[in-house]
Amino acid sequence: MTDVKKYTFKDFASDQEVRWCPGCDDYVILRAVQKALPEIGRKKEDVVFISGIGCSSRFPYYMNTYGVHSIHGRAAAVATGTKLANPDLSVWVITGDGDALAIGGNHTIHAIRRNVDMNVILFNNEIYGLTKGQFSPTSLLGQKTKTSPFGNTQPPFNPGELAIGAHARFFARISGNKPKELSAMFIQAEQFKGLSFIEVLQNCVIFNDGAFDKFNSKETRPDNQVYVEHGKKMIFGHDNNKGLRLNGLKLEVVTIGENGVTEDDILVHDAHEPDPTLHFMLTRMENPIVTGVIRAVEDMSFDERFVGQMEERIAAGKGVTFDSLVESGETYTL
Amino acid sequence: MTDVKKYTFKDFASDQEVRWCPGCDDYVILRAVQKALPEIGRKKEDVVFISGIGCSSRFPYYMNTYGVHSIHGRAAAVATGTKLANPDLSVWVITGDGDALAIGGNHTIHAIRRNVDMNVILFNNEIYGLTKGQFSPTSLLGQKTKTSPFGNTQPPFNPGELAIGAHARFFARISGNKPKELSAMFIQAEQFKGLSFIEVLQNCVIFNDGAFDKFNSKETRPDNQVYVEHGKKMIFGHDNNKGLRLNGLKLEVVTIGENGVTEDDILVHDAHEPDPTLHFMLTRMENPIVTGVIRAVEDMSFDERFVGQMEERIAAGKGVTFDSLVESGETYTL
Amino acid sequence: MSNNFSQKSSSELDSVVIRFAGDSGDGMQLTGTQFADTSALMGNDIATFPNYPSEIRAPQGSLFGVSGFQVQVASQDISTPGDDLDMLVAMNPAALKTNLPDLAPGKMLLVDTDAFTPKNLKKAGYETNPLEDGSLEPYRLIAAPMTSSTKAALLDLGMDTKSMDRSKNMFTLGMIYWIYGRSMDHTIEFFQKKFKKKPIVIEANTRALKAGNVYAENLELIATTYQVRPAQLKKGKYRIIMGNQATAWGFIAAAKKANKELFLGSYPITPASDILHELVKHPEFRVKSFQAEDEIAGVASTIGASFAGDLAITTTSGPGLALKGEAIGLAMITEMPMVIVNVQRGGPSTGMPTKTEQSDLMQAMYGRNGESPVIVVAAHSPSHCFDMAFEASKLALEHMTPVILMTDGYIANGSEPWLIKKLADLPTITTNIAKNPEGWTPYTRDKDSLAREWAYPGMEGFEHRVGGLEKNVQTGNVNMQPMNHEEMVKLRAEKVKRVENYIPDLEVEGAQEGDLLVVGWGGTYGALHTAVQSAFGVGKKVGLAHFNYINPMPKNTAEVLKKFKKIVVCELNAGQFYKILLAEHPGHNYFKYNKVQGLPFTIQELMNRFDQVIAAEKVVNV
Amino acid sequence: MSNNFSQKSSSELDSVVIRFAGDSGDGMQLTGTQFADTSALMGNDIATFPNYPSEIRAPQGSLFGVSGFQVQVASQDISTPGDDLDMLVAMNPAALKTNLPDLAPGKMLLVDTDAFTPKNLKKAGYETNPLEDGSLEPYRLIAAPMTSSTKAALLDLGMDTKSMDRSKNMFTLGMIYWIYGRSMDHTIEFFQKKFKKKPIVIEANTRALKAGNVYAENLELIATTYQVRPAQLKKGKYRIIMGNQATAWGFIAAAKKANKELFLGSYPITPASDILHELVKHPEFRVKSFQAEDEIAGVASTIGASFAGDLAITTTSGPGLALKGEAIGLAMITEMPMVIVNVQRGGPSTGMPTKTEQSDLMQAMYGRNGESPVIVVAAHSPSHCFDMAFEASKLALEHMTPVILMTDGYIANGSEPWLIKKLADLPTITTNIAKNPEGWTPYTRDKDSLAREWAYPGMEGFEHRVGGLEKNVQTGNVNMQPMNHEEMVKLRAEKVKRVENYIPDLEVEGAQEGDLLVVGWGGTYGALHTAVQSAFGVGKKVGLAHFNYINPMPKNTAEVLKKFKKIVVCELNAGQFYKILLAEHPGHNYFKYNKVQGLPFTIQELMNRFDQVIAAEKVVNV
Ligand SMILES: Cc1ncc(C[n+]2csc(CCOP(=O)(O)OP(=O)(O)O)c2C)c(N)n1
Ligand SMILES: Cc1ncc(C[n+]2csc(CCOP(=O)(O)OP(=O)(O)O)c2C)c(N)n1
Ligand code: SF4
Ligand code: SF4
Ligand SMILES: [Mg+2]
Ligand SMILES: [Mg+2]
Repeated sequence: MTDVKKYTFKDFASDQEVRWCPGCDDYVILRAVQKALPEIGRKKEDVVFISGIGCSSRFPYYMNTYGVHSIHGRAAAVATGTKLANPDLSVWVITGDGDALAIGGNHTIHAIRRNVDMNVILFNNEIYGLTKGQFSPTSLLGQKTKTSPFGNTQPPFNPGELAIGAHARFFARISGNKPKELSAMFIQAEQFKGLSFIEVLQNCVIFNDGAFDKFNSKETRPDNQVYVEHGKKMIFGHDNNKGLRLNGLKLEVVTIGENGVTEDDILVHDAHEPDPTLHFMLTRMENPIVTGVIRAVEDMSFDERFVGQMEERIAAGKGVTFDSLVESGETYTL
Repeated sequence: MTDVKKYTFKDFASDQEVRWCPGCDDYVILRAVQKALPEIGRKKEDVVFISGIGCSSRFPYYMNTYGVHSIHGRAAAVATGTKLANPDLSVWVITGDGDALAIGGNHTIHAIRRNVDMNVILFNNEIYGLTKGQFSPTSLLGQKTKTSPFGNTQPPFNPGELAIGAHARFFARISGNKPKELSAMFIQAEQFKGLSFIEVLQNCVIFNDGAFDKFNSKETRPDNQVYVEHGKKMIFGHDNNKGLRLNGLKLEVVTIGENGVTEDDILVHDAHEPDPTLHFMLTRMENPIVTGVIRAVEDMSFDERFVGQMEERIAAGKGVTFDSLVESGETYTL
Repeated sequence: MSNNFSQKSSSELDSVVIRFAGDSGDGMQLTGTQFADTSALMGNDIATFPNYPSEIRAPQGSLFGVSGFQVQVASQDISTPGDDLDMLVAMNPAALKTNLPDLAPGKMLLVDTDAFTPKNLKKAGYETNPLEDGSLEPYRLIAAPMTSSTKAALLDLGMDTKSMDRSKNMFTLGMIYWIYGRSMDHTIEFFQKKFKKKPIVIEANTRALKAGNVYAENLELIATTYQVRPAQLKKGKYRIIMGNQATAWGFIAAAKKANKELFLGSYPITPASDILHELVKHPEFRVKSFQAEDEIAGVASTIGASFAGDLAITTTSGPGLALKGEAIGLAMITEMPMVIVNVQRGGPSTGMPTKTEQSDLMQAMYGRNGESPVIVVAAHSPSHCFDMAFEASKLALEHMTPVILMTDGYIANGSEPWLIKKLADLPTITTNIAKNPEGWTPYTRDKDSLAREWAYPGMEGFEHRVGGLEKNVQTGNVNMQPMNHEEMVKLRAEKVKRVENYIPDLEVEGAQEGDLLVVGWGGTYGALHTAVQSAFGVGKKVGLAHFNYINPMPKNTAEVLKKFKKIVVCELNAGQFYKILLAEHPGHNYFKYNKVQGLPFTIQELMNRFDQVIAAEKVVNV
Repeated sequence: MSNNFSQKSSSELDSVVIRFAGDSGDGMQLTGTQFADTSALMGNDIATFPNYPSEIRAPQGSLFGVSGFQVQVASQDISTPGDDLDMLVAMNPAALKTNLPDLAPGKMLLVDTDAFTPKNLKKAGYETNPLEDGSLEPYRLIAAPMTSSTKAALLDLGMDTKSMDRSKNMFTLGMIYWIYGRSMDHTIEFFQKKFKKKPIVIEANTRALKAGNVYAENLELIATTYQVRPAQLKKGKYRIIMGNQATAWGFIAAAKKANKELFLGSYPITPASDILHELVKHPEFRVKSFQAEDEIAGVASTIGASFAGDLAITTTSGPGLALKGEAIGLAMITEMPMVIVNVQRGGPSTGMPTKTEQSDLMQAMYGRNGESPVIVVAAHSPSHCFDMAFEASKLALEHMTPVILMTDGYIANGSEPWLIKKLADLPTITTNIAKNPEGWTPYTRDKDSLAREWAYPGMEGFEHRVGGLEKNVQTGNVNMQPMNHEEMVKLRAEKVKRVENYIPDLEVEGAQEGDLLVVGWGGTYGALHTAVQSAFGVGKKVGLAHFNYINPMPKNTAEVLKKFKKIVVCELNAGQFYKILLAEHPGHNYFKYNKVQGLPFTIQELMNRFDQVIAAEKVVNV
């Protein structure tokens, strides 16, 4: 990682024409990734993007790195193999809410549990885009879609809660339409050792336009979204005077200067706290919704444990060869 | 459900010879289910046991009810179909830690999310029994098994945390060697509307004997396990003088009568609290481990929503027939 | 040919083939559908073929973003959307570039001149403007400024440009309606229904349609108008039906006839999703549509619903069928009645999701572990999907076994007139439901069909367990004895084999014996039928045996095969049914003809191949 | 025959077949293995066949809990554990009940009288005690109180009863060692190694063994002892190897030879788990064994590791292969080198997990959507698993394609002597790794093999993307053009087909032409070889063509087939390879012989079938 060229984002754009719908947030996220990569100090040939199937999963084709556009739902499992085979690589998983949470739900939670050192970007548009508009496991109860003409009867997952229930060490949620926030987030995720799980709230202009407007439009964002940062107070609002406070086991919104509330009452975000309870509560907040790195707790990664054990055995097995293996134990000569 | 015969547990035993290893907890759980069933007031023919593959999954063969011994990992999905097809049935899913959390992890979390009204009994022996002793997703880090001769490098799931992360409305954990507790638990689970997820700590005498001894043996249980009940204080200990207290966002063990602690300081268990935060914390306790019904929050079940919508449409579509369907919209006569 | 614009000649045609091509956003599917529907209402037979990209909204003007819709309207019975275009509609340079190779010189070409901007020309890779460089001279070019004319017509409605542009396809349609003497009434009615809540859209589209119509009438370039007389179709009430919709309705009908509720466990996948989209609309028929978390849960829930006593089905396409294989094995060994619909698409792997193919046949036959035969049937046209969905359900319920129904993207998305069926006129479905618990076991069988008696939860006295382990031939209890296993393997195979006693004989069209038997299955029927008819019509001894039943095959198969000197098996794959025939009916003089391009056969290429095979001296397989 | 107990006669045998049968807890697998190993050390050829129940520890004394281990030891080269038992060891009534049908009258029967208690007799379903009711008269019964004698021998060791009972199998073994003149040294050494940390267990087992030995010597019932002379095996260093272990080692060797690291992505399943169990032991060879959450993750991680440049493999059995189908399609279209091992078991569905079968062949060939050919090879004996694992790896890496290696429960769990191979003596494996980025694309191919050049992450200048959509034939970029698709489908098929240029010709054993060609594949080799040898030995014109390569088949296949008047395809399924042959090589006079009982062929039934086919006037398939 020493003599890495100075790249620009263009170095990471492949020669393939990008084929998303005009106005899709996917363009923003793609560009944010391409802008983040020159900052992470990895050689282009050491970076791998692995996706499943979905609109979002076309992503690897647009990156001038190594990449696999695999099959629906299996990206995390493919990526686990790539990382174990070569732990020196920077591995990125690109996936959608259907890909990662419907068909691929199991691989997602297992990758999180194992803490494979890779970055998983979940393009959550709360809909199946590529297949033209069926509800997904993050679609809202009652939502009308092509497969729920009378309203969805399946209550959704909350990706953050699910991830923390599966022992996520790093969980972040972020708007899909803020290029700079996104780039900064991707850099943080890459720098985190272990699995970084990033839920991007990605607007699908065709099948679920405005899904996040209630907290992510120009008008709603200030008062309905709090962007948390480690070590900083959880303050938000048009006038920067709202904040989150702990009241027993509940998080509540208070206004600084009202009812005797001062800035001191506002929680300071500790993304590094090993106990996930508060992070779990933050992922569950609905108004304001919480974005930013909610949890980032370093732990040994799976590949580290795996390779560590291998290195130990290699050390213990010095001098062992294939020939010594087949001659070990009981042999006899005729 | 009116004229249900008075059954005894024998009515629920099939004519098939039980084939588990002598000493396996599975026998205890089987008997506990057979003893619970006469109490639930359901006709034998309305009860269905559905399992995957594993030692535990042989269970349905031993029940004189309807049953499906399906394929590995798919029991929850099969059962979802059965319940939607006939919501009047009492549906039970029998599964193991491999079956439900390795290959079947996705169906498990989706069934929980949807809140299908059925009872899922997870036989968690922290090992693959039927295939002779490989580690499972609940095996401990470092555990030596047939596939981890140098120690398991995959940190385990905690089924309770995972279930709550997937929005479990009912989660219970219970010892596999306490027949009466088990029977009582199964009755509660059946009476709960929605998906009841019960993790049974099931000792496998052959491949993982003593896995739960540190909190579930005669000696350890009193001080290392707290059995919680809704509305009761979380008190435990040999001398019934220990209890759980909330300290900020942490649960701590205190001794009544020491350091000024009185019984009033001890938390009263509220399994019905919709906010899952405390339940989440309880599932995470390691010493004492928490058993009992940790969470039981009523919500509409998926089948209820599903059938409700269907009934609405039936009402709205009065008089609609196949013939009117095919003649609806654009037709023309030649 | 007179150039006088008010004195145009009109000529009569047997059929017309038009392809509408434009940007994904240009509404070509809708335009084509309107032309087809109007023609059907005027008594023509019709057949359609949508061909669209896998991108949702590909960037405007791009080559890969071109969406096409081909329709044939005819005064006789037709079975395909036609080989040779009479008219190509190209809404922009990209559409022209990708579709012109399919237009023969002398044929009509309709373009929107407004779309031939330098930017669009560049996106399509044109160095010079084909409207100006003479390259379109071989065609009967009708170049009209459709976008601007539409705008002019809508100017006073106060709409924004984007909204006005959306009506330009109706301007185009108006022109075509004039050229082919179609009435605008149906389409105007359609606007009125569809945009009930947006009167301005009704007005805009109606105006555009009429403006295009008038424009064409006045245009001196259009020298001739054409008429296609009504076809001599069977009298009765018709509707236009798409294959996937027909499939969905076939199941609804079957459930009613069997007195069962319908359960669908499915996961969306192109091109099968529309069956799910149709069935979710019909809870009023107690259709229980469950969108599962994946294909495995789709089929597993279907097994669960079948066990509970529903007519249970699952729908998918190739990659999804691969995932369902293990569970189909469970359904097979537990002898659970259910239907698995596989709407084939281009493979392998993700392949070409929006293109058609027939390459999942082997997978349907053998994509499971162990000896695991199931019934495999195939539908051969959009409306035949109805019949085969019904038949698949009937076979599943009457023979207590999973049935795989194969359709494909071509017939699933294609449409044709359907003589509406009444429930009362459909065959009965007789489920074999257990009645007497005395001595009953889950493996009590019908002597003839070997179907086991069905009992399900809620039925008192029939409590039983089924599962994936081998079972005792009498009791159904788990059993690992060697001879019992062999007996069960044979019994399960025999049960499927005996279905041949319950299905119709194979029919031969055209020559009943002679030089060449053309063999096909599934969605190629239209093309094979037309090609064989043509060859037979000119005196060739060519017959067609099209298989709706693949496993088991009809009982008279051997008899049919031996009546011809040569057999050519035509498939949109590399020769899968061909292999099955070689293994099941060895000893004939088989040839094969395969096309794996994501496209249906053309009549012409089939006829060429027939001649080639007839002329071949010995077996030369291509 | 003298009854004088010190003056027993000794006779020489060519081979001896013994079956050890007892409760799952009786240690029969260990006992049998010791007898086999000792015999191998004494120079015999050996072949073993464990046959155990699917329950972990079935209730003591139950019929379904009986575990068996059959071994043949011989003074010549043998290939099967034998048809006919010379001795049956029955440790309890259940073992007697289930195994006696396989023992011919006059043969030796060894039983533990202590186990014939009323309770055990009842569990086995005996109404009267067979030791007393005369029913065992036809056999040469040796009834010994093994449990109590063992206890007596260990009394002063201070062990509890349960622990003492655990040594009774060694008492039995001691007796058998005496009868067959085997040395006890090897087994005593084995105790010393295995129980290094438990001296009391060493002592107990050693005493029991010796006590049994002495008991037999003194027993007047044993009239004759037997000798089996060393076989004339090739000189060299041997070890006993089990099939699954050989498979694992074959991969380790291949990785070394290819200069690659070995990655295994797998999920446990009987009877394939032992490959995983073996490979997890060897991280010291940089073997990366990843136990995934399911079979799909197993194969998906394998694809990921292959993409990263490892020799990547995944291991499973039938139901797991079904789950892997979709992903194998991805590996196929992306032309990723990897090996999928399928250790077949009884199907369909969960079927008979601990029994052997060959019924996944069609699934291996066709269990994926679309046109998706991969290389399919099969191993034919325990030690041959080593060779074919190596060969499968070589083919995968040199031809850049997934390879499916078929073995089965019979050879996977069976064992035989293996002439140890040195790494240096194994064939080279030449990976085709990209060198020059200039103009390179992921679909740059070798002219002859059509294998694409491999480049993987970390290699500068070769950054590229692969995926499951159809791809341009030159660049590998996504492409949906009709002709490109057809070209790619043909190219992928041709690449696999051309493997025939790189594999050995089919060899024929026995008659090189004549009346009957016996055809087999996979684990039936031992039985087919022995049966054909016997038939050929008595002058019948019978040859054997055993296929290690199924797709593609060896180049000379057609030539071999046409040299015989009749062909009989023998398989442990309902006729899968038979169907493939009919389709790939039509026009021969094929017969088939199938057994689907979860058991291997016996020599005798094969020979009967050969005669029957030779005598048959016309094609009559059974
Ligand atoms: C095995 C399989 N099943 C189903 C599909 C069809 N399919 C492709 S993408 C997709 C869902 C896409 O939704 P999501 O993952 O949310 O991605 P998005 O398109 O919204 O970015 C589905 C159902 C498939 N390609 N393969
Ligand atoms: C598709 C498939 N994969 C793998 C297996 C093998 N298998 C059977 S049960 C099992 C795991 C059993 O573990 P668990 O679910 O914990 O049940 P237990 O035996 O411990 O009760 C495995 C891997 C199988 N039968 N089917
Ligand atoms: S369908 Fe939605 S998610 Fe897909 S490319 Fe279009 S806007 Fe984006
Ligand atoms: S292996 Fe373990 S879990 Fe399975 S039956 Fe035996 S003791 Fe029970
Ligand atoms: Mg999505
Ligand atoms: Mg377990």
